[in-house]
Amino acid sequence: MNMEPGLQNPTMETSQEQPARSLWSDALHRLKKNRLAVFSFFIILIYLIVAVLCGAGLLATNYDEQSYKIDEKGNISLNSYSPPSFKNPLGTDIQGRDVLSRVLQGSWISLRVALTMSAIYIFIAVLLGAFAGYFGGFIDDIIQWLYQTLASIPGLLMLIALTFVLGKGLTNVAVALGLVGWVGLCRLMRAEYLKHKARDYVLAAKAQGAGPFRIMFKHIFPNTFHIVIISFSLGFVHAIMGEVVLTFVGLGAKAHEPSWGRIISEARAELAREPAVWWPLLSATVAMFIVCLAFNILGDALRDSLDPKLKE
Amino acid sequence: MNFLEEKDALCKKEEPLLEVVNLKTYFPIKSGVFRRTVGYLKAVDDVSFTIAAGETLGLVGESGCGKSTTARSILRLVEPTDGKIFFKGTDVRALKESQLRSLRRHMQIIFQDPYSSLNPRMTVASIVGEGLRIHEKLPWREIRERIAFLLDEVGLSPHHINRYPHEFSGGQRQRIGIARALALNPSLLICDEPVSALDVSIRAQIINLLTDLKERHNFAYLFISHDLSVVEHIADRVAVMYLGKIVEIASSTELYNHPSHPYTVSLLDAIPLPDPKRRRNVTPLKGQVPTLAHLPSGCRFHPRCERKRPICETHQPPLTEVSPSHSVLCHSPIS
Amino acid sequence: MSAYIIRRLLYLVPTVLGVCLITFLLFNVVTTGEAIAKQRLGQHATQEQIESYLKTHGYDKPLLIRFFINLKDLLTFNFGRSEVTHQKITTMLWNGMWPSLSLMVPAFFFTLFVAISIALFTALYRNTFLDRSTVVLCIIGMSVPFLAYIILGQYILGYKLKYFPVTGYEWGLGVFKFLILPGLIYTAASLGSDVRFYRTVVLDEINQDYVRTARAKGLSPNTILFKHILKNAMIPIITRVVVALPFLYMGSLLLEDFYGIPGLGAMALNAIDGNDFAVIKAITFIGAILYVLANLAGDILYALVDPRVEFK
Amino acid sequence: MRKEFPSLVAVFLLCICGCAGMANPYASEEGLVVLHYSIGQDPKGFDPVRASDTLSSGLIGQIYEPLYQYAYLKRPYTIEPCLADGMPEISEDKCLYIIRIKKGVFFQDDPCFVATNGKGRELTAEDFIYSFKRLADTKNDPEGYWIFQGYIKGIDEFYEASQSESPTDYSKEIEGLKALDRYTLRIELNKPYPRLLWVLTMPYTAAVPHEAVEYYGEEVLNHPVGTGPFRLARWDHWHRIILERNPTFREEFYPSEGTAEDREQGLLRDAGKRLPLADRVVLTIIKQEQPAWLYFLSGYLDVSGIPKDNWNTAMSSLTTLSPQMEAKRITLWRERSFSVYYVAFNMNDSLIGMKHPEVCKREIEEKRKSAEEAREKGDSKEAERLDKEADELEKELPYLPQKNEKRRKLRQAMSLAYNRPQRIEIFANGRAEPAQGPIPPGFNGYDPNFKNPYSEYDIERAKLLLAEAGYPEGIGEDGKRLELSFETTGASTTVLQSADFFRQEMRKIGIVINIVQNTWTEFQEKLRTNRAQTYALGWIADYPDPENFLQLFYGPNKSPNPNNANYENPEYDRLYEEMAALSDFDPQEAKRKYELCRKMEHIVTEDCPWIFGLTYWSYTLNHCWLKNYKPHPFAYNTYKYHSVDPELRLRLSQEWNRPTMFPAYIILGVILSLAGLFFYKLKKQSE
Repeated sequence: MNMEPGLQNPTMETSQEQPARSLWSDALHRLKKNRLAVFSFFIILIYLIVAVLCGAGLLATNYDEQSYKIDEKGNISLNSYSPPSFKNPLGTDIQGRDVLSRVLQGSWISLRVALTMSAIYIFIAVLLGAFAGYFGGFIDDIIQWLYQTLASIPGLLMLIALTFVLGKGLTNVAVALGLVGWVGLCRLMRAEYLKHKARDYVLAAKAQGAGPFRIMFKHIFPNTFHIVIISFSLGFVHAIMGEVVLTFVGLGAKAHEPSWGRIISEARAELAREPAVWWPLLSATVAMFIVCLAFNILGDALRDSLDPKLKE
Repeated sequence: MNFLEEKDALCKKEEPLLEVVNLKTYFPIKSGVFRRTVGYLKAVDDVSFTIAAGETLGLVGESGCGKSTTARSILRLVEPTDGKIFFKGTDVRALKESQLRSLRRHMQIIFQDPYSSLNPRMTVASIVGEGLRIHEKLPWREIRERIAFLLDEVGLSPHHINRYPHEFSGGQRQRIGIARALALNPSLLICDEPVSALDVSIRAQIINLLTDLKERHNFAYLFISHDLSVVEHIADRVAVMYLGKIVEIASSTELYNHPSHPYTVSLLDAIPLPDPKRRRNVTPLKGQVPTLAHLPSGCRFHPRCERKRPICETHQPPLTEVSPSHSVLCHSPIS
Repeated sequence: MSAYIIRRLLYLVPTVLGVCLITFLLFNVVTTGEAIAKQRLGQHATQEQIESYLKTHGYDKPLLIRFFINLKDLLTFNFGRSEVTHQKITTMLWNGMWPSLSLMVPAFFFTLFVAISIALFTALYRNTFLDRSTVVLCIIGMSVPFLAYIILGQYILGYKLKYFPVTGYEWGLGVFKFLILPGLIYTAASLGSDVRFYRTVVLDEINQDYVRTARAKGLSPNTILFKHILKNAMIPIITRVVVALPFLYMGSLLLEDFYGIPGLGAMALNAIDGNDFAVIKAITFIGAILYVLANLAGDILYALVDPRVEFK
Repeated sequence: MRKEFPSLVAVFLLCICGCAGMANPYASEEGLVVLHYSIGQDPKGFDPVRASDTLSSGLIGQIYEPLYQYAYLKRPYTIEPCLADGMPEISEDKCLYIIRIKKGVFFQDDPCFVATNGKGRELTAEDFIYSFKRLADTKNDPEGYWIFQGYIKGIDEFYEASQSESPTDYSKEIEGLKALDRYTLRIELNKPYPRLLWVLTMPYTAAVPHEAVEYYGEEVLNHPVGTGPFRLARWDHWHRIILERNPTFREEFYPSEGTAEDREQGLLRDAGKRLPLADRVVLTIIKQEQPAWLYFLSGYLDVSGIPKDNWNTAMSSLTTLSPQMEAKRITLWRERSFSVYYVAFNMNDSLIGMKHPEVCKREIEEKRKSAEEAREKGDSKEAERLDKEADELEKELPYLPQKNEKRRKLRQAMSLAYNRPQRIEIFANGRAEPAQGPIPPGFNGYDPNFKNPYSEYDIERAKLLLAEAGYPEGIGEDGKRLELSFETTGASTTVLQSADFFRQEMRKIGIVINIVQNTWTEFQEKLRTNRAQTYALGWIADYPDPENFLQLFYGPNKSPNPNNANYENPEYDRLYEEMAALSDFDPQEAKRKYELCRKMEHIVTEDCPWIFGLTYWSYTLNHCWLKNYKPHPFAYNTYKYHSVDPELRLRLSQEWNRPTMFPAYIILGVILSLAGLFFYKLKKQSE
C-alpha cells in the first residue's frame, strides 16, 4: 500500500490499455490510406504553387501580351482567336493573348479571393459562434438573431448590396463573400461550443482560474479546429464558384483581370462564333473543375477522417 | 477537531475551512409559448456541512442524487440558487468573477472521467501548468520545473511533459488530473468520484496516492463517491445524500458501525463482503429512484422505506442529532 | 404542438424586423436621398427641385423616423415605383413571381424525385461498382461551375440539337416547352450534391436496427425501401429542402437571365444593371420573407413528420 | 409505388419525344399577317415625353403620331405631313409657323374617353398644345424638352413655373403656342429654328390626349392612347410586346413614289394599299444577341442584325452573304449608319483637360461678380471663398496657353495610338471605317476630302507627341507613369473587351489605363457629375442636320447637357451660333453652313477633345417572306409599311428546324436501362 509514488512504473499501466491515437495523427493516418485524397492534396498543392508563382510574376508573365500573325500578303494582324497550337497550347483570346497563361493567372486570382473570403468568414464565424455558444443567454439570442436574419436575405442580393457599399472589384467581392458566408460555420461553431463548454476539461480550466476568453480560445478552440479546416477546404470551392457568378453579374473581376469567371463569362458569345471558339471556355472550366474536384475530394476525406459525425 | 486547527495556521480559530449552509441549486424547467419556468429541478436542496482544514469528508449517494452538483456549486462552476458557502471565512457566493478566480486556486477539483477532464488538444505541460501560468507570473523555465516536480509527485515520469493525454492510460490520466489540482497548492481538494471510472486494480493505486498526498500536504478533501466502501478508507467523516438532501452525516467509524438512516443501512448492505462464505441478510431497496423533477411529498425516501410511517408521507423529517456529531434526517432513526 | 407553432410564429417577428432593419441600413447607406433624387429628376434638376423631392419623399426626416416609415411601407407591401422603369413595384413583383415559380417549383421537385430515386438505386447496389461510380459522378458534377452547365446546356441542347427553344417564355400552358431546358439544367447542376446527400441519408437508415428487424421479419425489400426507409429519411430530406431554398433563388437568377424567363431573378439582374434600388430592396425583402416562411413551413412539417421532435 | 414507377418513366419518355418540333416559340396564328421582331430590352414605357432612347421611340412611334414624318422610301431624307395637313406656312422672318391639322383623325378607342363611352375622340390642334406643354412640365421627368428649349416663345417660363411644388397648371398659356381654330396650330419662335420640322417628326412631339393622362395618371406609360396605326395589345414585361392593328386608324396609303431601285426590290408592289399592312407586330424581348440570332436563323424572327461573333456565318465578304444565307434566301441591307463612336476626354480634368484663356477670364469675372453680390448680401464667407477661387484662376491664367498646348499634344498622341484598323477587324468584322471628324460620311455637311491628321495609327508619332506633352515614354516630370481612368458604359462582354483593348493600345505608348466598371446608370451619373476622366461612347444622329453632331462641342451644352466632354472654345461657339441658324433646305444658306461645318471640324480635330474612333456600316438581314422592309435611320413609325408572307414563313421555318434525335435516344436508353436495373434488383431481392 505504501508504495513510493515516484517509483511506480508508468508503463505498467500503459500496457494494460491501448493508447488512443490523437485525432490529428489518426486523421493523417486515415487520409494517407485514401490515395485519392492524397492525390487531390498534391493537385491542390500544385495549384497553389502555380498561383503563387503567377502572383510573384515568375510564371505566365505573358498573360497580358498581344500576339500577332502575318498572313501570306505580309499584313500583320492580331492573332485573335487562334485555336490551340504548339505555340499557344490552349489557343489565344480575342486580343491574341495566350489562354494558357491567362488561365494560370486565374488561379492566382481565385486563390486571393478564396483566402480573403476564408479569412474574413472564419474570423467572424469563430468569434461569434464562440461567444454565442459559450456565453449563451442574451449574447446567444442576439447572435442567433443576427445569423438567422442574414440567412434569410437572399445571398446574391445581399452580396450585391454589399458590393455597392464597398465598391466593385475582386477584393471587395471577396470581402462581401466573407461577410455573407459566415452563417453556416457560425452555426456549427456555436453547437460545438455548447457541447464543449459542459465538458469536464472546461470546468477544470475554470477551476484553475482561467477566464472566459482563455477558455474559449485556448481550451475549446483547438477542439473545434477540425471543423474550421473542413469548412475552409469546402469554402474554397464556394469562393471559386462565387467569383464566376459575381463576375458574370458584373461585380467581380475587372475587364483586364484574367479570372476564370471573366473567361467563362466571355465564353458565352465566343462559343457561338463560327467556327466555335471553345478553348477559352474549356480551359477555364477544366482548370476550375479540377481544383474544385480536388477540394471536394479532400474536403470529403477530411470530413470522414476528422469528424465522421459531421457527414452531410 | 482541535488538533486540526493547530496544524493549519491559515485557518482562523474555531472556523472550519469550508462551511456550506443551506445550499440550494435548482435548475429551472421551462415550457409553453413563452418558455416560462414551470418548475425546478432541485439537484441540491438545502444542504449544510463543514469541512475543517486537513479533514476528509466523504459524500456518498446513488448517481443522480446531486453529489457532483454540490461539488460544482461549492466551486461555483454551477451557480447555486441559494444558501451560503464560506471558504476560510469568505463568502464565496458574494465574490465577483475575478475575485472568484483567485480564490479558486485554494480549492481544486478532480473529476470522475479521466478522458473528458483532460483537454485532448493540450500537452501535459500546458494542462498541469495552466493554473501556474494564470496565477503566478513565473518564467516558463520555472513553471516547467514545477510541472516536472508535480508529475514526479503523482507518480509520472517528467519525460511525459510534452505528451498529449491520449498517449496515457486511464490511471495515468487521473494522475495528470491530480497533478493539475496540486499545482496551485490548494487547501481543499474536491474529488468528484476520482476512481469510479477506473479499473479496480488501479483504483487502489490512486486512492493510495491521494492518501499519501494528504499526509504530505495536509489537504482537506471533499471526497465524493457512490460507493461507501471506497470512502471508508479515506474519510474522517461521511455524509450520505439522497435526492438532493444529506440524510445522514457522522464520523466515519460512527456511520459504519451505527448507521441510523434506513438508506444508509441499505447502502452498507449493498457492499459486497470480501469473504464469499459470509452472508448478510440483505434487504434490497425496492422501487425506483424518483426523478428530481417529481419529488415525493414528505420524506423523500418514504416510497422506498421499509420503516415508513404515515407521518413520513406528509411531513419532511427534521435533522436530528442521534449522538454528538452524528445527525440524521429521519422521523424514526435506527438507534 | 400548437404552443410550438405559436412560438415558432412569434420567432418570426424579430427575424422580419431584422430583415427590415438590414435592408433599410443597406439601402440607406448605399444611396443617399440626393442620389435617388438626381436619378429621378433627371439631368436638369436644380437644387430646389432636389430639396423638394427630398421633402416629399421624406428624406429630410431623422433616420429613426425614416426607419419606421420604411418598416410600415415594407410590411404593407407598399414599395412605390421603380426608379428606372417607373412601373409599380408591386405589379412588377406579382408579374415576375409566376414565371419564377413555374420554373423553379417543378424543377426543384423533379430534381428531388430524381435525386431520391438515384439514392435508392445506389442503396440497392451499395458497395458495388455502380454505387461507387455514382458517388464519383456526383463529386464530379458538383465541381462543374453552374455557369458552364448553363452555357453548355443551352449550346448543345438548344443550338446544336434543337430540342428546345433557346430562350423565351409564354404565358399559359404553352410555357411548358420553354421551361424544360432550364429545368433540366437546374436538375443536372444540383443533382451531384443532392444525390450524395440523399445517399448518405438512405444508407444511414439502412444500417439502422429496425431495418434488420424488418428484414428478419421477412418483409419484402420494396416495403422496407419505400415504406420504412423513405419515411424515416423524411426528416433530413425536409431539412435539406428548406436549406436548399435560398440556393433556389440564386439558381433561378442566372437561369432566368440566360433563358429569357421574365421572373424575379431576371428582374433582379436588370435592377442591378439599372441601379434600381427600390426594386432591389423590394426583391431582397420579399426573398427574405419567403425564406423565413419556408423555414417556418419546414419546421412545422418537421414536427408533423417526426413524432420524436420535442416541442421545446 | 412500384406500379407508378414505370408510368412515370413513360411520361418522361413522352416528354423527350415531344421535343421534336418543340423549338418553335410561337403559338399558331392562322391567317393573320404578323411581324416578328425582337428588341434587346424592356422599353421604358409608352410616354412620348420620355422617348429618349431609340428603343422606346421605335415603339411609341407606332402608336403615337407627330405632325410630320419622313417619306418612307425617298432619299435623301424628306419630310411629309403625318397628322399635319400639308407643309407649314412659314413667315418671312422664319419665326412664325402656321400648321393645319388633318380633319377626321380619331384617337384609338380607350376607356379613358369617359364622355364618349370609350370611343376615341377627334384630334384637334389643342391636343398638340397640350402635348408640348407636357414636354415642358418637369413633373413628367421629360427627356425631350431640349428640342424646344429657348426656341418657342414663352415655353421656358412654363418650364420654370412647373418646377414649383404645386401641380402644373395646364390652363396657363404659352405665348408661342396657339390654336387659331380647331384644326390650326400657330407656333411662334424666339429665333429662327431651321430644325423645327425635323424635330416635329420625333415621337416627343406626338399628340397625347389629356383624357388619357387624367384617367391613367402615372400609369399612362402602360396605356398608350394614340392616333397611330397600331395599339398596344399586350405587354409582358421582359418577355414580349404585342402591337395590334388600330381599327380606327385614319386612311393612309402605301407610298407609290420611289426610285427604280425600290421598284426592282419590290418595295413598290404594295403601292396604294391601305396602311398598316400587318395585323399584328410581335416584339420578343431577347437580351442576348446569340439567342436572337438563332431565332432569326430558325425563322422565328423576320429581321436581324449580324452579331460580331456570327459574322462568318452570315457573310463571306464585306458585301456578299455567305452561301448558307443565300440558301435560305436571306437578303441583306447594307448602309451607312449615321453615328460616330469615340473616346471622350473630360476637359475639366486637371491631367488631360483644357481651359481656354477666354473662358478662364470669363469665369474670373463671374466669380468676382458673385463675390460682390455675396458681400452685399452679407455672406462674407462665401465672398471670401469665391475671391480666393478667382485669385487662383488668375494665377493660373498666364500659364494656360502653354498648359493647353501640352495637354492637346497628349490627347493627340492618344488619338494616334488608337488602333482603328485593328478595332475594325476584331470588334466590327471590318464593317466600319475610321472616323475623321464629328460628322459621319454620307451625312449632310460631310467633307469627303477632310483627313483628320490624328486618325491614323502611328505609334512613333504618338510617342513623339507624348514626349512633347511632357510624358516621354509615358513618364511625367514627377517621375511617375501617367495613369488615366477609363469608365465603361456597362458590363457587357463587348464593352469590357473593348475597354481592355483600349488599355492595351495606350500601354504601347506607356500610359496606364485603369478600367472602372460601371452600369449604364452609374456611368450616366458620373457624366452628370463630371467624374468621368475618359470614356467611350457613340452618338447616333437624331435628324439629318450636321448641327446634331456639332452641338456636342458647343460650350453652353456642357454637362449635364450633351457636351459631355465639357469642351469649350469661344471661337468654335461663335461659329456654331452662326451655323445653327442656317437651314439645310435653302441652297444658299446650306453652302455657308457647310463651310462653317468644315471650319468647326478643323478646330475640334485639332483640339482633340475626343479620339474620333469609328463610324459603322449597318448590316440588316431580312428573311425572304418579309416585304417592304427598308431601313430608315430617323423614322420611328415604319412598322405600318411592313408585311410578310405567313405561309412561306411557316413552311420554311418548319423545314429548318428538324431536331437531331439520336443523342436523345441514347440518353433515353441509358435512363431506361438504369431503371430496368433498379427494378431487376428489387425483384431479385424480394424473391
